[in-house]
Amino acid sequence: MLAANLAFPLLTAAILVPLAGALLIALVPATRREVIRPLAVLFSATTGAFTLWMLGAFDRSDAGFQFATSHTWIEEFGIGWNLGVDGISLFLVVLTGVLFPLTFVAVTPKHDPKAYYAWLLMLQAGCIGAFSALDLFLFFIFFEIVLVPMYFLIGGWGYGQRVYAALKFFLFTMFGSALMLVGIVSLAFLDRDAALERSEVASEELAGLQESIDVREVSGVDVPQEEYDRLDELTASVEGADQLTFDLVEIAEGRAEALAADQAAIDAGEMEARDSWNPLDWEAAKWIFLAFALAFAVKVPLFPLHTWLPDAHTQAPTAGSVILAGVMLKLGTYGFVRFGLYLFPDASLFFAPVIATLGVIGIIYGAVVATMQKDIKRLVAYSSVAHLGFIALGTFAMTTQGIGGGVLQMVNHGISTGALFLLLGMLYERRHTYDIAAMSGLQKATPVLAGVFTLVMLSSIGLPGLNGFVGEFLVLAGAYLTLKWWAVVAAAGVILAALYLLWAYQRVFHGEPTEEDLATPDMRIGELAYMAPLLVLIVFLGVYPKPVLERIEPSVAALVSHIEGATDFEEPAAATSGFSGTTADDHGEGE
Amino acid sequence: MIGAIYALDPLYLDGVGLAEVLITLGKVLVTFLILLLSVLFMVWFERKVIADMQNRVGPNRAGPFGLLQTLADGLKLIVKEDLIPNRSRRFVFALAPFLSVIPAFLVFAVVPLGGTFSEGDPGIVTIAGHETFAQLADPPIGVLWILAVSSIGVYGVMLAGWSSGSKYPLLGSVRATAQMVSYEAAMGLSIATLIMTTGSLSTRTMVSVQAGEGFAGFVPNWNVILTGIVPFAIFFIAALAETNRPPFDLVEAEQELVGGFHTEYSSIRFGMFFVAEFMHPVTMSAVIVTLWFGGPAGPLLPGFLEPVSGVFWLVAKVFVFLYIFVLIRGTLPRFRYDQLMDLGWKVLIPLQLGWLLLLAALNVGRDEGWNYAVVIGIGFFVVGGATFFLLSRASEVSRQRRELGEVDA
Amino acid sequence: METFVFFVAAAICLAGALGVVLSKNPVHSALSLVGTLFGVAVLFVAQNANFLAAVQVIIYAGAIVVLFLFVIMLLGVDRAENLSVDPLVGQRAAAIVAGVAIFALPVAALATTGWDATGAIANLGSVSDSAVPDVEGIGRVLFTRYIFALEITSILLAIAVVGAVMLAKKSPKAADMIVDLPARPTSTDADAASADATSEEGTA
Amino acid sequence: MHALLANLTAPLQAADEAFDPIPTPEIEWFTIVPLLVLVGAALGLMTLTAITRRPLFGGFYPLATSVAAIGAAVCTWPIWDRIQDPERGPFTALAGAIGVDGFSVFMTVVICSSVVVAALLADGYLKREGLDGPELYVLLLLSASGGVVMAAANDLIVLFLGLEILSLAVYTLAAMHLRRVTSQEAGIKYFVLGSFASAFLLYGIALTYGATGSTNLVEILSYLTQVALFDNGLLLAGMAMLLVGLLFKVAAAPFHAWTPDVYQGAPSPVVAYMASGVKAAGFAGLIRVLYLGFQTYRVDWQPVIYAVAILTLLVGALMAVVQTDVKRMLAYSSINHAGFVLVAVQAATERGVQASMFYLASYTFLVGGSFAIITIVGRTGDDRHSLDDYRGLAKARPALALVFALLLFSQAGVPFTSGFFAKFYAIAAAVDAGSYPLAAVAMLTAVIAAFLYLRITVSMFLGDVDDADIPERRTLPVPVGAAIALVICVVVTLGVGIFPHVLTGPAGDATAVLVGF
Amino acid sequence: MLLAAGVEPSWYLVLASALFAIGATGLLVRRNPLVMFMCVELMLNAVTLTFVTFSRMLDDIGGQAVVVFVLVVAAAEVVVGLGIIVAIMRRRPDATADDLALLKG
Repeated sequence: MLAANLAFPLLTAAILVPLAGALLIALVPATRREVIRPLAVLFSATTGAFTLWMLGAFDRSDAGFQFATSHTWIEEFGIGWNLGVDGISLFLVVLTGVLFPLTFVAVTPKHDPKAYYAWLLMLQAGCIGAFSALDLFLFFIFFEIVLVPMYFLIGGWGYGQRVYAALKFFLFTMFGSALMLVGIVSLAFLDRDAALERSEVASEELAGLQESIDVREVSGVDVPQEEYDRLDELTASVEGADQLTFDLVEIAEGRAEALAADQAAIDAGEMEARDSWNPLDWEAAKWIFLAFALAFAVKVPLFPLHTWLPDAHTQAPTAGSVILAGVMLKLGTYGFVRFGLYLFPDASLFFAPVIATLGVIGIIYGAVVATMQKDIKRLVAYSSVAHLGFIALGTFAMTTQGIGGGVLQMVNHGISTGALFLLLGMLYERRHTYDIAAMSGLQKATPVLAGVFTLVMLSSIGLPGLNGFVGEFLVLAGAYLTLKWWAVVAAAGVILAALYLLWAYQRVFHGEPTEEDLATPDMRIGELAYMAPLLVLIVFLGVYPKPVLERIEPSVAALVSHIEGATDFEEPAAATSGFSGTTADDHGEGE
Repeated sequence: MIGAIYALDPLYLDGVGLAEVLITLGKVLVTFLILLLSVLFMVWFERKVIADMQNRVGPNRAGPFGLLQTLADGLKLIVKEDLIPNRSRRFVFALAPFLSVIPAFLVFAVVPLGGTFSEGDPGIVTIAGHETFAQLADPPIGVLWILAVSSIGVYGVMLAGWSSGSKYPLLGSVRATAQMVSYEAAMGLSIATLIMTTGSLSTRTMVSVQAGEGFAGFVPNWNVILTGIVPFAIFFIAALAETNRPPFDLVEAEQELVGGFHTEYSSIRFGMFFVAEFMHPVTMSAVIVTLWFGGPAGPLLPGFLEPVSGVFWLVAKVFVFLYIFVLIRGTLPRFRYDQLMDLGWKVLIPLQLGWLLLLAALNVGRDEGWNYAVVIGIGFFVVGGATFFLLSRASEVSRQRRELGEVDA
Repeated sequence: METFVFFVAAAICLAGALGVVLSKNPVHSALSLVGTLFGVAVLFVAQNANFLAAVQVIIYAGAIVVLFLFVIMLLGVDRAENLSVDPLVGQRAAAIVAGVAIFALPVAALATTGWDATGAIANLGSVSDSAVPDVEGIGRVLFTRYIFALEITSILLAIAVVGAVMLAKKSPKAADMIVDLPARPTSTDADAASADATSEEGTA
Repeated sequence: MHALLANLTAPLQAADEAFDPIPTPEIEWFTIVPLLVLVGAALGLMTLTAITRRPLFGGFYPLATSVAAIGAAVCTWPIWDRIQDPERGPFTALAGAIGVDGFSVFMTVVICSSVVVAALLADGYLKREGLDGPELYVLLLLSASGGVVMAAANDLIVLFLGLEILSLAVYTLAAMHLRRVTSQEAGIKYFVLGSFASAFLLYGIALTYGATGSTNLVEILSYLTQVALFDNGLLLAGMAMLLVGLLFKVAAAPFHAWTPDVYQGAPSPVVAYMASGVKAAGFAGLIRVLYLGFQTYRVDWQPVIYAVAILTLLVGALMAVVQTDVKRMLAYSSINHAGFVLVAVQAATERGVQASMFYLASYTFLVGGSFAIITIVGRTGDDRHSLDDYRGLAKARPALALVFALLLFSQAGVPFTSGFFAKFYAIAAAVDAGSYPLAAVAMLTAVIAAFLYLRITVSMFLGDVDDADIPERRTLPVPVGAAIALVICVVVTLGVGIFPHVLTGPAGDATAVLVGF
Repeated sequence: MLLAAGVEPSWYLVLASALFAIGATGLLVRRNPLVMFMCVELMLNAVTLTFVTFSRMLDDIGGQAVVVFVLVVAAAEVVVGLGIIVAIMRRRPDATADDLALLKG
């Protein structure tokens, strides 16, 4: 295995390469149109290769951030180019790296290939950046910048209502993230204020120490070296106290420390627990968490904020839908894990029931609404609402299984929904419609397509033996321990998922084909070729998820213990049992 | 407030009693009467002199040498029917003549009429045991008063033209306004040189300063010499234009505008314009004499005439200028409108501005101990030459452009 | 005496100000403005600001209002305005309310300070010292404290000249105009007057 | 009696001798070199036009103007150098009339850059509209000199004069398109309302003078720190009036009503200058007055600015959305931007000044570039500004559309552009000062405003294109000057967006001095 | 005597603020640009009166010096303002501020 701390900045490269590709493509002269697509695939695949390399080089026993790079960007605000991946973000990065070249191969744009590929490459860079940013500010930047290419993709290459959908998409997401910026800035300043407060204590000690040392130096008494060391240490901490930082780890650990101290005080009865639901009693952290949560909830999307998603999905071009469902929605759920739980263990715990409720509503609502859709793409879009509800539920269950299952489910959803949208794209290419009623009995004409579709659909439903099952099961199992009733209701969603997907399948592929249906060509070898990796993954992860889980688990476990350390939350014993198989021996039975 | 009043006149130093009020009223009355009489005289004088120049006799029926001719004309005007045109704005129409005539009177308030100024004497006369100045008032801003009041004179002309509700008066008054406002700038600038050399805004102080010893014992210390004649020339030309005297009488150019702004006026209203028109040369001559020629200052007359020597010199000097006014009217043809404007804006103002700067440079040079010759050389020939070159080049270019029709934007 | 002067001048000022606002005819407004200007000049004299009083008359009455009248006559826009119609419903009432507020603000402010200025006394030179005439005092201040301000007024004047010249350029032909509004009736009288006066533009 | 007579004769004797010379203050010439360069260039240009029949060569005027503006900016270097010298630091010059500190130098450079952009735009514009006019360049330079004066003004009177110099020239410029009725209407509207605001400003100065006995900001500050005014109604009234005047100039609500009309009617290059240079100068004045003169009264003015900022943000964003004319849209958006600067100003901290400086500097290029494109698209007559006129621009002129999109996205606050950092710093300043709700409102209005920018991009990129229309659009000529201006704006926007410290560095160095004056 | 002074300086200030308010109201009420502009002059006059009064109250000549600047500014404003008004009214002699509502949208 390669050393995790490579000299080569893999992450930076994975961001800059597609960007460079976008730039290069933008500069291709109009006469050399034919080189655009190969170039795009090349750059995107290179990025994919980087991410795969990362996957290979990832140290599975390390719960911390790997491949970390850190460069100062804006010194005054302590903003840096801090990147790194841990078990939680690793697979999302890899997913981004792999899914893009696949869509490049799979889908060709109707017009303006130059702009199309340039935007997509920029999008890839942005997504990788967002998943690997370890600086709050940097994260926000990537989180926000991905809107622009997506906006142009939907608006430029989408279907009928594309302008409306693009606008809605942009404004919804920007609305969410607007407050997040305020939250991020507030957090950084509060962190600095806290540091200043601490440094006051330190400076008092410093003054005392300095005086005593001075006295002894003057009178010629020996001063022990430790005291000098302590002096330097204190001086350093006092001097740096008013320096702002946006570093995720630094702020999170600082907050955790402070929270732990508070918790200790609460346990000792010196302080009252602040768990009032009266907004006037809330400390800043809760508000800031809400600002973050709003941004993520829009992105996920959670129930009342989801309305942009069906439009965006439906109107987006196939590649857009694939990327949107496969990668971009994960920004929200990933954000919840990384910037919700990690950064605000207290507030996350406080708001967990609310968000879990929204997640569950999303599950049921998404399923019910999906059932009623006439447009198959819209149906899949609503199914995403349901699936992401699962992830949110798992995340806010705060158990190792729940969070880990959520992370796995993000990957799964990326694969299977991405594959579904690719298949729908093929259908559309053949029939120029997404209307369920317009198709029937396609199975006869296109047996291979039907077969592949069945597999992917079953994965999406969560059939045991396929990848979807593992994730959903873990989520439910994890959630049951802490959010019992939520898990029970959510389980019903699984059944509903089976209902609407199978029904849709039945209407499209079974029944009496018309002439037009019979004339529909089947999948080509090429199409099968680029679907193959996804199909393999679907089956492989369903049968043998261990390689993924064992990489996810350490980071998730660390996160859970981080939460436990900072709050009065205690993970139920049952949930501490490992789930990745390899560690089953150490922890007892898993799933 | 109290201090301000005191500074006007030593008369009020001991407080204001009945005597002081009476003396002041007397001064007002005398000034007013002098002016009125001088108008009567001026009309006659002008007609007579011009008649002489044209080999005519001039007025010779009423009174000796036709001296009472003006009085007769005035009486005739008063008893004539007062016509007010239908389309006129009545209130303003009635107001305009007053606005025209009152400023003409007001200028005279700050003109020193007499008193001795020799040997540092501040020009105080004694009336009934009270010391006072031989002028109606001596505000510390006397020169500005002249400027201010003469600038008010525009209103009469302007409103008369406008309120007549008729085309020619309107055009006449628009012309007059532009003309008067334009030349006021040149006039103000030339007065600025005076203020710089005398260091005061009070007319009395100006006269006092000019009463000082001049060069070589016989050249008087008059401002006209101290400032190098040019500002005076400009002032004089501007004064002609301000008063709408020929050759700047475009306002009432009969051939073009009938009677100009007072075409629609008749009877006593017209009479007031008439009075104002002929009062202007008198007041302007008095102002010119005060500002540039030492006013009442001059050698003391011998014997019993000594107390009136100030008055004598003033009247003598004013007479000279009255004659010049008439002379110009009798000899020079009228300007064309664009020539008038060109003269004002392109010649007088730049020239006066340059002259002011030159004098200022000399003043600074005096304080800094520079060589006069060098200052004059550089200022006059180098800077002035460059400016002249630029100006002439600019007007040449603009002429070319006009000919090529490029002016249209 | 000062009381008398004050009240007379104040009455003239206020009457003039109201005249400006309430006159239908712009010429009457301008004349009312002259009244106010004189009133203010008198109040200047009453407060020992002789120089300013004179300058006020020379510049305001002698130049500014003359220019106003000149423009009115040049353009023939002395048409009476119909004041009985409120152009925007409620605008007039709102304006009056605003006016009262604007009046009340400084007065209330003065009331809080006991009807007196609160600033430092005699910073740049005394007014009441009769040994130094106000002209000299102002001159000293202008050439010391305000020397920079004095110098940059020249830029202001340069702008005025350049701007006026630019705006007074020969009017383009009517056909050339880009008019995106309905045609309006024009008074022939005014046209004749302005046509003749166009060449005099540069002197304004 | 006789003593008084002696008094009366005294001037006579004095007149004979040399006059008592006034002790004129020392003039630190090097501090006003930028100003002199601007004014000198303007006068030189004017003289040159008078004595030559045609410009020396095509593009001479914009070139000369740009060179002068850049020269003025370069001439600030020695001043900057001296200020940054820790042993000497900022100082007042010219008898205390101007404060020479980093802030003034920074704003001078900002104003000069806006002149460069506007001059480059004006070249093609004047040719296209068939206007001749070195006057535009002359007035531009003179107006900028007023801005420079404002940025350094240490005396309320100097500030007022600077404001008038700045404004009078711009009033004229707004009305300069003699063939467009709307242009003149814009001029007159701007003029009447502008002088209205000036009167308020002046009344404010008068009341402040009455309350403190001085018009000098430093003296006001020292008076207010030494004397505790218990009944400070006069001062507060003066401050309120001053604020009205200054807020008008920066187009803050509720004094914004002129902005859309004027922006719509005035010639586009002039609007570019109005939105950048004039606004920057207005804020410079505002900051100087509030942070310097009324430093000790921040408790009183902060809430006012707070309320005005919220109102401005909301008005700008909400009204912008319902417009259909792109110039009006950008006018309202500029109001919204002014709100953001006010958010920074409200903080009353060093960070606040720094943020507003950053904002103004980056906005100068954003708005300059935006109006460059509006100028180009407006075509002859300068009246094609409806959203429809932008439809299909991406097809006809992809580069132009892309640049416009970049500038618009930057105004919306999309990362990796200067606009994002501008907003970020403003928010950071507000948060640092504890004004969380203000920051939140600001960001929300940014989203609302983003809708407007998206509408423009939509019609450029995504609108249904009538193919018949395209050939005409392809002929949209892009003059060289405008192209250069666009390149500059794009480079700055992206450059600052990626390396913000090129601006924050100087801004930070500049502020340390103003606040701690 | 007649010269006995009984005027409080603050009366002047109140008068000035009244003038200012009348000017401001007039500007808001009137539609004729020329008259609106005259109202601005009224306001400026009120300010000069305020300055002179404060100058007297504070016994400081600086207040009077400021008035000189106000006058210069007023003059320059008039030149520019009337220039614009002439430019527009020459084309449309009956323009009022309401007609200027062309720029509404």
